[in-house]
Amino acid sequence: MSTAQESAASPRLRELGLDREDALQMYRNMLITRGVEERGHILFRQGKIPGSFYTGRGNEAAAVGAAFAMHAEDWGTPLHRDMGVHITRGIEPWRIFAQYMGRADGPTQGKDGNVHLADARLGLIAMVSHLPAMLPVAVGCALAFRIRGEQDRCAFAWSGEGATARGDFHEGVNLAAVRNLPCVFIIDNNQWAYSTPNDLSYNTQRAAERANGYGIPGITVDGTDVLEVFEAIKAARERAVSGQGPSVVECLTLRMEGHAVHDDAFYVPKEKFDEYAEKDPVERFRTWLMQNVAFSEDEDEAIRTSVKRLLTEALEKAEASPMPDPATATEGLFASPEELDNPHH
Amino acid sequence: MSTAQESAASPRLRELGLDREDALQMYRNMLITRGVEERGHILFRQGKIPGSFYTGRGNEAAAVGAAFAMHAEDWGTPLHRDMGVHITRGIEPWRIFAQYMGRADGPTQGKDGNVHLADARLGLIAMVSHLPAMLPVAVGCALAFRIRGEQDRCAFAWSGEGATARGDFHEGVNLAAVRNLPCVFIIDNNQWAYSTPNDLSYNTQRAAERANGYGIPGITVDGTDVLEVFEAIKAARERAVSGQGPSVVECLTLRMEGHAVHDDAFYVPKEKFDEYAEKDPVERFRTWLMQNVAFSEDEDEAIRTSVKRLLTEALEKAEASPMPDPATATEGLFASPEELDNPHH
Amino acid sequence: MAEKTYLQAISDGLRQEMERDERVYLIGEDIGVFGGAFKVTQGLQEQFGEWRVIDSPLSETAIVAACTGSAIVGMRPVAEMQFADFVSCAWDHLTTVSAKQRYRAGTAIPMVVRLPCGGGFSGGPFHSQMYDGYFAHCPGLKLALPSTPEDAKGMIVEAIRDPNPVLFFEHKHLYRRVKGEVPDELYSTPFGKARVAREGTDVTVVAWSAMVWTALDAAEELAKEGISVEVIDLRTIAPLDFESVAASVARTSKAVVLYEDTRTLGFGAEIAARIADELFESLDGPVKRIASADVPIPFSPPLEKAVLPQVEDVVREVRELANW
Amino acid sequence: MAEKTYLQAISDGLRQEMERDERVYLIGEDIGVFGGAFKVTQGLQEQFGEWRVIDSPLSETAIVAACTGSAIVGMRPVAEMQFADFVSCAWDHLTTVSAKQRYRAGTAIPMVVRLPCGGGFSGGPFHSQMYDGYFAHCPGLKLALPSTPEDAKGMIVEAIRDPNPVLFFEHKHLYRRVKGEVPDELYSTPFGKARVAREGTDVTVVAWSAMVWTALDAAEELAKEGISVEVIDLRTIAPLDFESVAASVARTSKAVVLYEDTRTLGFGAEIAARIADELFESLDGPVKRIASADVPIPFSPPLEKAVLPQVEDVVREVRELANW
Ligand SMILES: Cc1ncc(C[n+]2csc(CCOP(=O)(O)OP(=O)(O)O)c2C)c(N)n1
Ligand SMILES: Cc1ncc(C[n+]2csc(CCOP(=O)(O)OP(=O)(O)O)c2C)c(N)n1
Ligand SMILES: [Mg+2]
Ligand SMILES: [Mg+2]
Repeated sequence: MSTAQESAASPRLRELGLDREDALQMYRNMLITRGVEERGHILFRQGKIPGSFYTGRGNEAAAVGAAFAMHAEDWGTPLHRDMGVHITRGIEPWRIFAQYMGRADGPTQGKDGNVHLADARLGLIAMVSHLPAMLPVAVGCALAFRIRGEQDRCAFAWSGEGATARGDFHEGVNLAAVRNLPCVFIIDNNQWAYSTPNDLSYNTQRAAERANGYGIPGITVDGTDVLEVFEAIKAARERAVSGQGPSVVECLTLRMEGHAVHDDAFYVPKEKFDEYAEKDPVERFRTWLMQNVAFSEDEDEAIRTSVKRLLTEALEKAEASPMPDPATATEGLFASPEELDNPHH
Repeated sequence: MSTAQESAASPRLRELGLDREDALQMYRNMLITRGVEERGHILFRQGKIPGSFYTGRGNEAAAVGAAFAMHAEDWGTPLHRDMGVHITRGIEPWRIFAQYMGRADGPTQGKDGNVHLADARLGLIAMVSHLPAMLPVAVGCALAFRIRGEQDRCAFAWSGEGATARGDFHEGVNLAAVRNLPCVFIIDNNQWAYSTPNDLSYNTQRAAERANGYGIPGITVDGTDVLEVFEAIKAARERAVSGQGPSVVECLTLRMEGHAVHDDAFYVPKEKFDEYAEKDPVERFRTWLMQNVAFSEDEDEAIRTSVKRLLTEALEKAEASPMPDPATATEGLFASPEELDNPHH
Repeated sequence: MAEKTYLQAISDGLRQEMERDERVYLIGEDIGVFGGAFKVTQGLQEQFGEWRVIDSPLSETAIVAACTGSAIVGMRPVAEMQFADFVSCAWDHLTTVSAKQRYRAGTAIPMVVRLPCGGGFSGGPFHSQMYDGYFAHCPGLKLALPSTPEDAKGMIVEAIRDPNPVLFFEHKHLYRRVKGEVPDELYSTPFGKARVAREGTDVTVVAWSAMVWTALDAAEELAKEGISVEVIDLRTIAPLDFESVAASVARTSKAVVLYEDTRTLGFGAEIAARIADELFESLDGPVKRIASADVPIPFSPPLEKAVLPQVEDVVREVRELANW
Repeated sequence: MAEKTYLQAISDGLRQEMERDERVYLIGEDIGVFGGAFKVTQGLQEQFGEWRVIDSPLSETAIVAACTGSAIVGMRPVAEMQFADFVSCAWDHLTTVSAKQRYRAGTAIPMVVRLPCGGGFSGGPFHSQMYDGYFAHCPGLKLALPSTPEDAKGMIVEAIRDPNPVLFFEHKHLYRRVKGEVPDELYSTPFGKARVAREGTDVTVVAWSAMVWTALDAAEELAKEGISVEVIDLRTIAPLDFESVAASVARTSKAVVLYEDTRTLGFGAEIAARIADELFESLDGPVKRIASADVPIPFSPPLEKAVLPQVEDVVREVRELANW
């Protein structure tokens, strides 16, 4: 990368504290995220994925942008549209494929499926189905940081806009607010909760206005713009770790597919899809990179090729992973004391 | 009552759609409310009340004022500080004493104690301990009114300010808001939740600001002023039944005793008590009546005497009620079909 | 009479009862426009409008509490949990308010919560639970768990008409797999009466919901070996028709309780304990239980199969007991 | 060694373990300034500060979920529910997240939820429940229910050190009524080992928590009639020391399970079912259960007494079984 390119990157990126390398990394993570889910879809159609299958198509920028603003020691609880968070934190894609297919080498060793996974070594906690049950768990992480007086550590909790209607959201955000905990609440607002439109989920103009009930800031950003997301989450993190308390950041996107594979999203107006197809997060960022940091077609091709290779190899490796031994079905219910002897414990 | 007195009543009362008789009725209900709880206290000290004992001292105006704004066909879910609601809706005090003492003639026939009671014929639903579990139940009443297209029927839900931190509050208010249901949410803000001060319960200036998260109005009134409460709740009801949706009314008071008999409220600053002793709801309204509707000492004396007699007779009647037959302990778990053949079903 | 799926039978029951009684309404997530995650309520919003088939926010407590409140003021609510597993989010309300209100305060609460339950299709730990054991422990609730289309229709209607909170467990595995003759007209099937799903003389197998089919398949196998199995389908576990269980065990002297819920304190534990007490003198062998292993239901097929009771498990256990 | 109440023993255990391990913190409603509704945590906020003894909002789910999260990042949280009954508001979190996380995702969650439980003092339907049966059905949770001050201290410490979610049931009726010698030093009492609370030869009574005392009182009565009762105190019901139960029943041939929870599917159902299966050949009489009636716990004393198991109920049932 030439210094000419470097400096071409500067104005916006420098303002964000990012360099060109970072921006390309974001782009790459978005590509991997989309690629993992696209391959997952193919695997599902091939009958290789048991149960159902969900993706976060359209949410790549929101997930990657937010995760990019996390620090290494931070913790987070991403949900089912947030594959980009796992990717950005560094999970190996082959383990995701293994998880999808219920293989022994998936992070849950076949015990759970889909994106109900996480690598705790990367500071992520595996989601449960019940929404948004993991949000107050993230608040618990923040509480631990506060009790221990850790000054530069923050917890990140994700919730869909629909799930903000649940009691768990309320109790978690309220506790964080009254205790001023270092926490960032990210609302993935993809405008539908399964088939439920926003006006049946909340009664404010913006989902972020939920924050008003807790006396904390709530802002809304364009979730298809990875840099805008990054900027907002970074600011929210700074706020949180400087002792000013939690806040809500709503990332507005559109769920570009059905709720899951069996759903054709007939209830979403076609024009909506058209509108958001124009704003495809990956395409959008690619264009931005070309216009702003002299990103070339060749560079793009190189990244895409490397991502493709990564995923192809990941798939091969995952398919080589065996199905779990039935004997393990009844193992692992309880932890043993030694398990607590790890870095974070 | 002379016509001179009548017209003396006019300005403020007429504005509220009340006449002098109504005002005296409110006053009487506040006296009965306080009297019931004071006698209860004595009964407790006499060892006649099993378990624990709670009162709503300081909340008489808030409870009576709100209940006075309810229409006959309305439904409500008052809580443990809201004895005034039961009194205003017309429960016979002797049945409350019977309940306190676990007698067979209490509304729950000894199955439950304290103010965990209600007479459904008066449009009230008996509270459970879990707070504020009854709030979304009231929303269910409002939903029924809406489904049936009943145009002038409203549901009233009460919650302490502390209990607004619970998920049930959030889910209930949110559902009412998105469906624009005829519902009024009353927050009894008595500044403590057991020993927990307001800044550990919510993070806004006023508890009523919780409403902001649901896109509905939230106002705060002086809960020691029965007319101010009445006015606010009446307006909220009108709003609700005219299809403009639910709203929150916060009644600011002070819990003038401990959380329950065993609690001396050492954690409440003495000055707070002094400040609110000055604003005692009963005294305040008595003074107001004297200054505004020519309420005389004689009239006051007459009312007080009649209330005293009512309560003395009530106590006698309650004490004459037998303890429940142990055989009834295992009865009444399930309803029979005939029970549904009553007016509201 | 026509052949219907279990799913269609429930759907028909709901529709016909809604036509008969305008107090009946449905509420749940995605049950209106979408027709429900399993399409049980498909077409009902079109027929009855958006105030009788209500798409709710993602709020299980509000959904169920709204049922309680509206039932008290005269409606006949039927809630759908998108999966039975999510009823945990309304656990407090159901056990604290709905279940106890009649006993405490004398208030009847005629409401139904529909619970698409059960495993066997890689739903994983949160889309596979039965959830019957948890609620069967709570006094004040009725639990209906039909195994056939005919019962499914009659029991959903009975559930709606019952003046108490009823949890209606619809087994997802039966929805489209089980078909049977279902009367066209509206009818209701009384609670608390078990059904002899197959007559037999050597061993009694007590089951309900999808496990009735597992028991029947096992009985078929065992018949080939000359072992005659009686299969009792409880249909409701609260109320429980223990008389029918007792009558059968008194004849066979041997009992197996088969249930899909986890072994420890699944409802089969209660039945086994009652048999052990009340039929002690009749028993010619230990009371056996076959159930899911005491772990969450895993996702991956070989693991899930190892956890859920299989036909071969029943064959093995019954054979062993028959030879006791 | 000094004589302590059950309550004091728990309080001491908490304090000493907090002194030893700074990762331990407490969270709950009114546990700090007020010292807890029962004063178990009195003085602890003064000693450890407001970030290790945290007064939470009225939010059971947030309290328990905060424990889960903080445990994952290295803390050793101990939550207090003001009454066990209110854990219903955290039911979903405990059973959905805390209990299943290790199995699903391999994440250890060392946390404790303290549950002041049980009836007998007119607490009414919402301040009297045991709540052990509901949770014993959920794989992934440990349930400790000490009956003596010595166990109460050792087991609260063990609960904190256990790398799993532990529900610690403190019987309110024992708090101030039961006194006993309690070692001054810090110690922990291992889970999963039952205790013979009284030796006997004719009938085994299996109990835990406050019912151990009811059983002992009954045994005393029965001894006068020449009936020798062995009382087993399970101490933890998950893990369950069934070996000790089996060993005793193998000797006495007769078993009664005594529990305060409601009869249907209280944990006694599981024990009775296991005895009926695994000890079938040893039994000389039916397995009997004595438990609360299947209703909410009523408020009024005569009603409450009729519902909760009384010493005379145990005497009557054991006598009948002894004469079987
Ligand atoms: C408590 C709970 N109830 C129901 C469901 C079933 N469900 C899964 S995703 C979903 C919609 C969630 O909407 P939203 O929060 O907006 O997230 P999105 O899927 O749109 O990203 C529902 C209802 C669930 N997972 N959890
Ligand atoms: C879910 C739940 N948790 C705990 C309690 C115990 N409790 C009873 S009253 C109370 C404080 C309630 O405070 P608030 O809502 O402000 O009402 P107030 O008593 O002050 O009127 C608590 C914690 C309860 N009743 N319900
Ligand atoms: Mg959404
Ligand atoms: Mg308060």
